[in-house]
Parts: sequence; structure tokens; C-alpha cells
Amino acid sequence: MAEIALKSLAHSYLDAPGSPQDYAIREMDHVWHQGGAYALLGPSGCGKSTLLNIISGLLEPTRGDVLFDGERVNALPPEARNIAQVFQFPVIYDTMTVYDNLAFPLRNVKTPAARVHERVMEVAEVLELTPQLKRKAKNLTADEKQKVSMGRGLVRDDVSAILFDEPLTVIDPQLKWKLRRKLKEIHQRFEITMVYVTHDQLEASTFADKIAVMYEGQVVQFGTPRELFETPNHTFVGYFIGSPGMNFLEITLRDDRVRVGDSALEVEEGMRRAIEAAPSANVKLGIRPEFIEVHEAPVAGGIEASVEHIQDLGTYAIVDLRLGDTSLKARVEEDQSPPTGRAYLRFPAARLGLYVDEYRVEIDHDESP
Amino acid sequence: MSLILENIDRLVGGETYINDVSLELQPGSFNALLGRTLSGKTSLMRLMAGLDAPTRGRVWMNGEDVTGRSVRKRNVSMVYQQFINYPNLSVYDNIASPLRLARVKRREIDRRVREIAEMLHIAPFLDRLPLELSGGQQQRTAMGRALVKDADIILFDEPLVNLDYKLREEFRDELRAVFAERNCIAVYATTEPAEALALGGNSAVLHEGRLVQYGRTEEVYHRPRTILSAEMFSEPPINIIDGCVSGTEVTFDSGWHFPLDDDLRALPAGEYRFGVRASHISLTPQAGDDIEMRMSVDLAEISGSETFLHVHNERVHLTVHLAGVHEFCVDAPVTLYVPTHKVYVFDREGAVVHIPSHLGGI
Amino acid sequence: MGESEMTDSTSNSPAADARRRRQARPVTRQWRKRALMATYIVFVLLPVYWLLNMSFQSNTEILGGLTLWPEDFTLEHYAKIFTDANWYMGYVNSITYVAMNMAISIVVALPAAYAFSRYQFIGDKHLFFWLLTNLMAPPAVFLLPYFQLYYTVGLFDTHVAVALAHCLFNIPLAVWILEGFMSGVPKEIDETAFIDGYSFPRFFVRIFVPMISSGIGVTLFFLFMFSWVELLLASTLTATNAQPIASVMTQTKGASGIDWGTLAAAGALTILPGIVVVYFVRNHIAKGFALGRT
Amino acid sequence: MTKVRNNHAWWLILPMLLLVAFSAIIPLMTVVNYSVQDVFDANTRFFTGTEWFREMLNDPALQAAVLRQFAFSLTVLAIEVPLGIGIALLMPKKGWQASAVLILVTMPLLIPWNVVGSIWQIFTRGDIGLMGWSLRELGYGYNITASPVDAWATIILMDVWHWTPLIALLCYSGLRSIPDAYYQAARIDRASQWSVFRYIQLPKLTNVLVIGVLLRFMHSFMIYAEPFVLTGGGPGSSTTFLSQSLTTMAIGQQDLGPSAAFSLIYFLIILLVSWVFYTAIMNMQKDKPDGGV
Repeated sequence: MAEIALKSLAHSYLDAPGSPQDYAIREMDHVWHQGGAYALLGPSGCGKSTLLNIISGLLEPTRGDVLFDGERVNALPPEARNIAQVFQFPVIYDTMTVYDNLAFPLRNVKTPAARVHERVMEVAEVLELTPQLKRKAKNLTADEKQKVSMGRGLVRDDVSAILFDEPLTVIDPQLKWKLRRKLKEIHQRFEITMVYVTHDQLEASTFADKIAVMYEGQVVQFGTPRELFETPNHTFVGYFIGSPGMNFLEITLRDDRVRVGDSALEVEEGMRRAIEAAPSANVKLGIRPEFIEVHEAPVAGGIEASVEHIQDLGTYAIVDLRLGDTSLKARVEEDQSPPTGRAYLRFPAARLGLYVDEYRVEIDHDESP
Repeated sequence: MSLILENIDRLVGGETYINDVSLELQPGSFNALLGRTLSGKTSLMRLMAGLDAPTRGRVWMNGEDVTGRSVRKRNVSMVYQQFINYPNLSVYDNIASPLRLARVKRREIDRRVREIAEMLHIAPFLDRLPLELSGGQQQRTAMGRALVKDADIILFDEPLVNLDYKLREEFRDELRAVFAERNCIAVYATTEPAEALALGGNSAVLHEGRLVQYGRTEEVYHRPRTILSAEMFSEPPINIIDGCVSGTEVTFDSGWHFPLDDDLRALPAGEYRFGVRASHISLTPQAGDDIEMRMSVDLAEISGSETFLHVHNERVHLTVHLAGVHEFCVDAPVTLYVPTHKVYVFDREGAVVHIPSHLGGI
Repeated sequence: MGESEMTDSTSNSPAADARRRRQARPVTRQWRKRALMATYIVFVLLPVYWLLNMSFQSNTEILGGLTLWPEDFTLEHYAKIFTDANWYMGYVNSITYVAMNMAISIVVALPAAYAFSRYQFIGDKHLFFWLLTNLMAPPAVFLLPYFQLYYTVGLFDTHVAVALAHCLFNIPLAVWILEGFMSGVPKEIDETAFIDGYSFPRFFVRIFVPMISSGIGVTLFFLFMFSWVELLLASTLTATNAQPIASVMTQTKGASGIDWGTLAAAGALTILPGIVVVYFVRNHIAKGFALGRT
Repeated sequence: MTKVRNNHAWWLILPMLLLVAFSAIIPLMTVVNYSVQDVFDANTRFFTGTEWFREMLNDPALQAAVLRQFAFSLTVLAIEVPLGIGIALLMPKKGWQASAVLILVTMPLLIPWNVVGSIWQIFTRGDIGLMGWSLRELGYGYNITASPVDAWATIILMDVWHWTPLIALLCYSGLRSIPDAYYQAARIDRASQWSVFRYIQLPKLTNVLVIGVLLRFMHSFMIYAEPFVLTGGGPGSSTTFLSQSLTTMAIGQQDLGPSAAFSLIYFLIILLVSWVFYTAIMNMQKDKPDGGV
């Protein structure tokens, strides 16, 4: 059981890294608390696998410290860290039975046979592997194999954390949610710190209480699935989380009015002041497709847009809109008939985020615009 | 250019891959083939392409019988789910190869390759080898090769399966735009109903080698003819609850009664299967006639902007599709509301007997 | 910086000791591995070194007593080989029939391996098995019939005779290895090419063969190896015109006994082509020895 | 991969088939033909039926050669297989060392077989050979022309030198195909070196080892040139193996009938042993039905 802390950690695969681009992990601090269910989410090449390997001890970071319960473990090999890992493709010992596979990590440290039996039976019970215990691991299905490799981590009572590296890649789609549920159950029962690495928002949000979104070697946001959805901290999080992702409008301030292209946009006073105070010209407003109000007729405070396309997704529709040079997507529910030709949009103040140089800026909401 | 499949069967080593499929695809149409893995999508596409020959039945293209004609003599192209390119040719040569083989003039080849590359955003990589590109770019190259020749039929066999979800979203939007201006027949195999819906056009639902339903995509989605069609064409699958109608009441399993909605009063007494779409169930009552159900949470699957809630009580398992992010603990109690006016009803054999009135009824 | 503090804070705990031991172990293990490997390499090299050593000594030094390195360094044996047509033609002959065999084997094996890897056809399994049994045929069994056969068709003492005789085991070997490599190429590539309008021969030469070029390289390596090292058939089917170097070497027994120096020099020269060939395929050889099947 | 049914594939096979038929079937027919006849000259021959076969099977010299052959093949397999696995485990995986070691290890395989004999002849001679001389200096009366034990040991040592690389390279390629994740998982499970070998490496090697053992068995059973050059089959006939007996009989004595019968018996032994071995391994790998299913 452990808390895993990363202090001013940075890693480069080059011998003499210079510019920030040379780093697979740019300097970062991060703490995984004992017993948490975490996810590390990002597109391929964002550095999440590097970070995972640093935590498990397969890689030694170029700079900074990896601390387990405050103890520096940078140079310790994986076997000395008491970390278990579940890989993308099931790693099992083919020639052994399921029972022997589960017993293997315990036998390696000369655990008494009675204790081994007790632990194996307990873990097999939880993983619903009891009927398979006598079978050769080679003949299991992919999901059973993945459960076995998870089980090898769970039998050890000295394990401080379990790391998952895209563990459901090879699992049949119909079985995925069952395994996800199993994972959650296991987490609640064993209270082990778990870190789940994936590029899939569904996997991450389903499993984790808190998600670290990685982008270009840095964690750009660490928050609950709801926070990532409602208040993304960075434009990348807005784009990456949600299908479709967040809309971003490049805005300018002219004649004291906030404009998107040529159209003026009514915003809260607090927002206007924040835009005025922005230290950069890179200013964007972000709003999720789910929160845009789409009206067929002109409404007070509405901004006019043209309708480019309507995607009927059965119980809701995604409307592609054009506002000057900017494309937007809005979600319209089944009960509401989607507009044709022109639409009038309203952006609820509470749902509108301000992004300066790609990072979110908190604003004070006033009473009502 | 039209494609007609007439009572097609395909058997391989005693196993039936395709079972009596008849299908007529119109010129300029976009057609999704929807079905689970091994439902016969790939087999059907291979028959359309001419890579395999049917055991029985005929294939007609433009009124001509092409049943036994080899793939080389048909003007088709195909994109696979694996990223299939010629690894020893550059991206440019990959895209140009069908044109070169058709002896198109060199200048014309150059113009068309560059145009396609521009459209698919791979213009900067024309000199590279396919394996030096990312997965998405490799698949764009394969698509470029399929699109560059004016094929009569373009077949896509789950082309986006191996890409991650953000790329998939982008590809879908682009594909729709690409096909809007073409007059070929496009066939697109997928396991995901959402993909078929996003791409629009027509959909053919396949199950165990049989054609279950074919029609405009929204039509197939909203007005399934059978329970199988409804199950195949919804993600998460439509919730099915068995019940018995007697008089003005429906009884689910043992002693669980509800009064029938106005729409459903016309149903003769008997046993039925009731279908409720996952996205129609809500956490708050939407109308007076909603059925209230107390359930326990199995798992809340969250996909960034949506939540799929798996719940159960002692009688049924249900899946609920909620917009936005909702966090639930495993085994937490939850109250759900099922709108009776949005319920589909099927008979014991699976044929639809009632479609919600807001979708036009039966 | 943090290093020394860490050592202090953890040095007393037994767990830390155990951890350090774990870390230390791989280093000694590394050295033990290297020492063992070095021992084996010495075992491999020693006889070859001795051969080289001899080849640079004059015959008087060789017979005069054991010397660990050539004290009277001479190139006379090599000079003899390169000037005496009888000797150097041995190399030319060997290389000629080996090259011919490699060319014949690969050309007929490529389409055959493609057929086995892509199609089901009547008798495919039996045919493949029969091919493999030819790998097991002892050359000695075929000695006499070959001699008679080639004598009858007038091929005796030609390079073609040896090249064809070596086809007995080299073609099955080539088909076997190539089939493994070809099965690793997705058949969708073939289909895409046909959809694009490639004819089979054009697809095969332009697309398919370049795709398995490393497999072909490895196959050629094996073909070279087995044709180059074989002596029994090669020497039986030749007399003077196509005599391989290996059988020229058996004639070093002169009136004054064996000419050790020249024998050693000739032997040393037979090792060279092999080393050159391995050098070219060294990056594919690991995969090649699995015959494309792991 | 599912294969397409297509009998036109025969056209692709045909050139290969003709060539192999020319170099295998026609000669084999000749051998069969001889084996059932007594040939005096081109025009005079008698049909003998199975007489030659019976004679050969009862020939004590040949029986001894067969036994000797099996003893030799089994001995070299018993040494080369474990040694080859060991070397494969020791070989460096990357860098220039990997290439260098690879080339050096492969080298013995690319030396013509009679040259291998010559190399060892030079190396082991008591007067001019490093090994022979050293052993004598150390006080051991090493003499391969007089002592059958010395001759045997030397031939086995030579075969180990010559052929262990084949096993080593096969295993090396097998080892390279093991994904890193397996080693990482083993480290995380705190497996010992031995466990890693026993449960990860060895299982992955079974496939290549089957090929390796088969090839090694076949080749050792056909061995000819190396002992012929090194010992000439002696002292006595202590190192005369089957190929050499056959060659002497066929070429030296021109006993066409008996040697043809002998050839066929010889070939059949190899096929039979290979087949038995192969089937045994394949059955071993098949999963026994166990309780859990």
C-alpha cells in the first residue's frame, strides 16, 4: 500500500536533451494517493507509457524523483518496488495451470503452501476463476487470461499499486463492460492504488475516480470525469473529452464588444473584463455541443448561424453550424426538431469557458447577463 | 451504376456464410452494412467485389450478369480494416498505382493523385513510405488509392476499427463529405450503429448471414421490423422486457402490473416483448405515464460526455443511456422512469406490432 | 544531491539491503554471461586460428615443431593457390555451381511457396510433406543413380549437374522457408493489388517479391550454406572440368606426404565466402533461423 | 489465414515439381529397381525379389554400423541441444557485439564439410596439431588412429563444434520473438532466473527445438565427409557410419543390388525416426483433456 509521488519529474530518451521538445515527459509534479482509482489518459505519443514505465521501474527518469510513501525509489528495479502490472496483451505462463499462475508470485518468495492456497482461492473466487483453476492457462479466452494476469498482482498482499496498460485492448466488445465492473469491484474490495493507462475516454472515465489527462509530455488536467467534461482546464482536454469535443470560438474585442468574426456576442460583465485583461491575443471561448441552445427563430441574446448539416443519431442529432469562419457542433435532443437553413444560438453563461493561451481562466459570474 | 444481389448463398466447407440475401443498391447511394462480428458483412462485401463467387444466386451490375467475373475485370475498390498499402511504394505511388495500371496519362495521374491527397490531408507525405506514417495516415493512403480511380463500387470493411475515437469522429465527417459529391455505390461495413447513423444513407442489417432489414438508415433505426433489427441497430442494445397483456393492463413476469398506455390499448391480449431504448429511460419523470422502476447500479460507464448505466433488479437487467457525466457507485440504488409512449412492442416471434406514435406508428 | 541522503535514510532497513542485493546481482550475472560466451567463442575460434596459423607457415616450420604463431610468416601457400589454375579453378567451379543452384532454387521455389501459402488445392498437404522428406534423403543414397543419370544425359562433370543435384534438398528447403515468410504477408495485399488491376505476374514481381525481400535474403543464405558445404554429390558428379575446391583439397597428398600449408591455406579460403554471406544477412538471420515461423 | 481453394495453383507448383522429380523421383526409381535385381552387366540381370533386403538386414557389419550410427546421433543430440540452448541464452541481444557474435557463431556452419574434417585433422594431430600436441604434453597418450575412444571423442567434439551453432541460432531466433512484456511481468512477479527460463523461455523454444532436433538428427544420420577426412572410419571400423559404409559398397565395390537395398533401408530408418519423433512431439503439445473443461 503506498502513495506514489512524482517530484519535478522529467524524462528524455535522448542523451543530451536540450529544448522541451526533446522530453517525452516535461517537468511535472504529481501525487497518486493510497487506495485511489486513477486513469492516465492521452493520445498515442503523449508520454503516458513512459510515465507508466517510470512508475513501475522499467525506466529510470532523467530528472526528478519517484517517491513511494516518501521513499525515493528512482533506481529500484520493478521487483523491488512491489508493483504489479497488467499489460496490453495478456501475459500468462502458458505451460502452467491457472492455479500455478496465480500461485507463482507467492511461491517465488517462498510463501508457505497453506498461505498460497488460501490467497489463490480467495483471489480466484473474486475473479470468478475458480472453475478454471485446473486448466492450462494457454487454453483460456482473452478475458480470462487478462483476469489471470490481474490475479497475479492481487494475490500478493505486499503490492503497493497495480498498473494497467490498456488492459482491455484484446477483449471482446461485449465482454468489456463486465470486466470493467470487475475492476471496480476489485478496487473497492482490495483498496489498492490502481493506475489505468489508456487512450480511450470511456475506459478512463468508467474506471477512474480521477483522471490525469496527458498531452505533449505533461499532465494538463487532473480531475474527476465530471470536471473534465464540465470545466476542462485546457483546450486539449475540451477537444479530447466528449464526442464530439468542445467547440472553441476565437474571439476579439472590438468597440468594447466581444466578437466572433463579425458577429457580436453578448457575454457577462465578468467575462468581458477577463477578456479585456487577457495578456495574450490567443483568446478563445469554449462551449460543449451539449450546452449550446439552438433555436429555430430569433431569440433575445441569440447569435445567428447557418446550418451546414444535420446528423441524425437516432435519439439526438448533431447539428453542424457555421458562425463566420468558425465551425460549431451542437447537440439537439430528439424531442426538439432540428433547425434548417439558419439557427439562433445562445451560450449559457455558466457553461461558457474562457481560454487564454489554451488554458482556462476562471471568471467571476455576475447575477445574470 | 446499380448493383443487384439476387438470392445469394455462400457456403464454405459446409458452413453457411451468406444465406439467401437479395439486395438492390442504387447508383450514388451510401450503404452501411451493420452487424456483429461474423454476421456475414465481410463475406457479402467480398461477393460484391468479386473476390469470392456465390455458391448460388446472381450478381448484376448495371443490368449485366457479373456473377462469375473476376475482380480484375470489375471496376471496384476496397478499404480494409487493417491498413493495407504496398509497403515498398511511396504514398504517391500507392495512390497512383490503379491509374497507372489503367494507363491514364501521366499528367492526369499527377493531377488526380495530388487532388486526392489534398482532400485526405496527406499531401505533405506523398514521398514517404506508408510504414513511416501514423495509423490514421496509413488508412488515408489506402482510402486515397480506393478513391482515386472512379470505381463503380467502393467497399469499406470496418475501416475505422483500428483508429482511436477522435480520429474516427474526424474520418466520419470527412467521408460523408467525400461521398456527397460522388456517383458511385459506397458500401460501408460496421459493427457500430452510431457509425451507420452518423454516415447517413441506407442501412442493411445482417445477422448470421441473413439480411434482416434494409432501408433508409433513420427508417431502419426508428421503425425496426423485427426485434433482431432493433437489437442490432442500437448501441447500447434496446432493453427487452417480456410481458403479458390482458385487458387494460400489462403484467411483467410475476405480479408486476402497469396500466396500458392509450396507444397500446388496441393490443389483443397475449404475450409480448416490450422494447425500450436505453436513451429513453431517464432519471427524472418526463411525462405522467412514466413507469417508475427502482433498480440497483451494476456499473456506470462514462464516455466523456455520455453515461451508460447498467442496472438491475430481481427481474431484469437494463441499460440506460444518459447525456452528460453522471457518477454512480457500484450497487447504489437508483430510480428510473420509463416512458410508456416510447415503447416498442414485438410479438413472441419477434415481429414488430407497435411503434411509438411519435414515430408514426406501425 | 538526494543520493547521499537516500543512502543514509535507507541503509539501516533490511528491506533496503535486500533491494540493493537485487540490484547488484544483475551486474555479476552480466560478467558471468560474458565470460561463458567468451569461452565458447574461443572454442569456436581455436581450430580456425590453428588453420590460419598453419596457412602462414612454411612447410618446414610446420613439420619442424609446434609454433603457436607463424614465426616464419609466408604467403607462399596462398600464392600457390592463386597462381595454380588447378587450385583457383576449384573455387571458380564451386562458386559457379553454388550460384547456379541458388538461382534455380529461388526461381522455382518462389511461385511454389506462394501457392502453398495462399491456396488450397488437391494434394497440397501430401505434396508439401513429400517435399520435406527430400530434405531427409541422405546424399549417399542418391550417389550411384545420380552418377548414372547425369552420365546418361551427358551432364557429367558440368556445373549444371551439381547445381541440379543440390536441388534435391535446396528446393524443398527454399519452399519451406519462403512459405513461412509469405504466410506473414496479409492476403489482403494480394487482393488489393488485383482490385487495383495488377496482373498476377506483375503483382508478384513488383509488389510481392520486394515485400518479402528479407525472407528471400535469408533463403539465399541457407541455399548458399547447404550447397557450399556439400561435398559427396559435388565430387562424385565431377571429374576435372567442374571439380569443386573441396575435392581439389583431397589431392594435396603429394609424393612428399601431405602439403599441410597449402591445405590449410585452401581451407582458410573456403571459410571466407561464408563470412561474407553472413555479414550481408546478419540483421535478418535471427528471424531467418526461425524460418519465419515463430 | 483462410486459404482460397484454387486448383490452378498447380501451375505455380509445376516448375518446382519437375525439377525435384528429376532430382528425386527418377534416381529413387533407379534405386528401387536395383534393389530387386542382380545386375551383372548392362544386359544381364535377374529379378531377386527381397533377397538383397534380407541379406542386408542380416549383415552383422551393417547392423553394427546402424547401432554405431544411433549411438553417435543420440550422443551429439544430447550434447548439442542443451549446449545450444545455453549459448543462445548467452548471446548478446543488441549492439555491434550481437552482430559480431552472430557472425562468429554462424561461421562453422558455412565451412565445407570436408574442410571441417581437415581443420580438425590439423588441430588434433599429435605432431602439428595444437590440441593433439597439448594433450600429449599433458601426459595423455592421445592417438586417434589407434584408440577408438580417442577417435570417437574427437569426432563428437568436432560435431559439437560444427553443429551446435545451428541449435544456438534456432534458439536465439526463438528467444528474440518473446515480447519484452513477458520478462517485465516475470520481474514484477519476482521470478528467479531459473523460473524465467523454465516458464517463459523454454516453452517458447519448443517450436524451434522441434525443427532443430529434427534437422540435427537427419544430418548426423547422414554424416560422411567429416569423419571420412578425420579418421577414415577407423581405427578398424569404429567410426564408420552408415553413409560411409554405403559409399564404399556402392562406389568402391560396385555392389549395386545390395547397396540399393541398403539405401532404401537407410532412407526408411530416417523417415521413420523423424516421423515418430515429430508425432510424439505434436501429441505432447496437444492439450490433454483436463478436469476443468
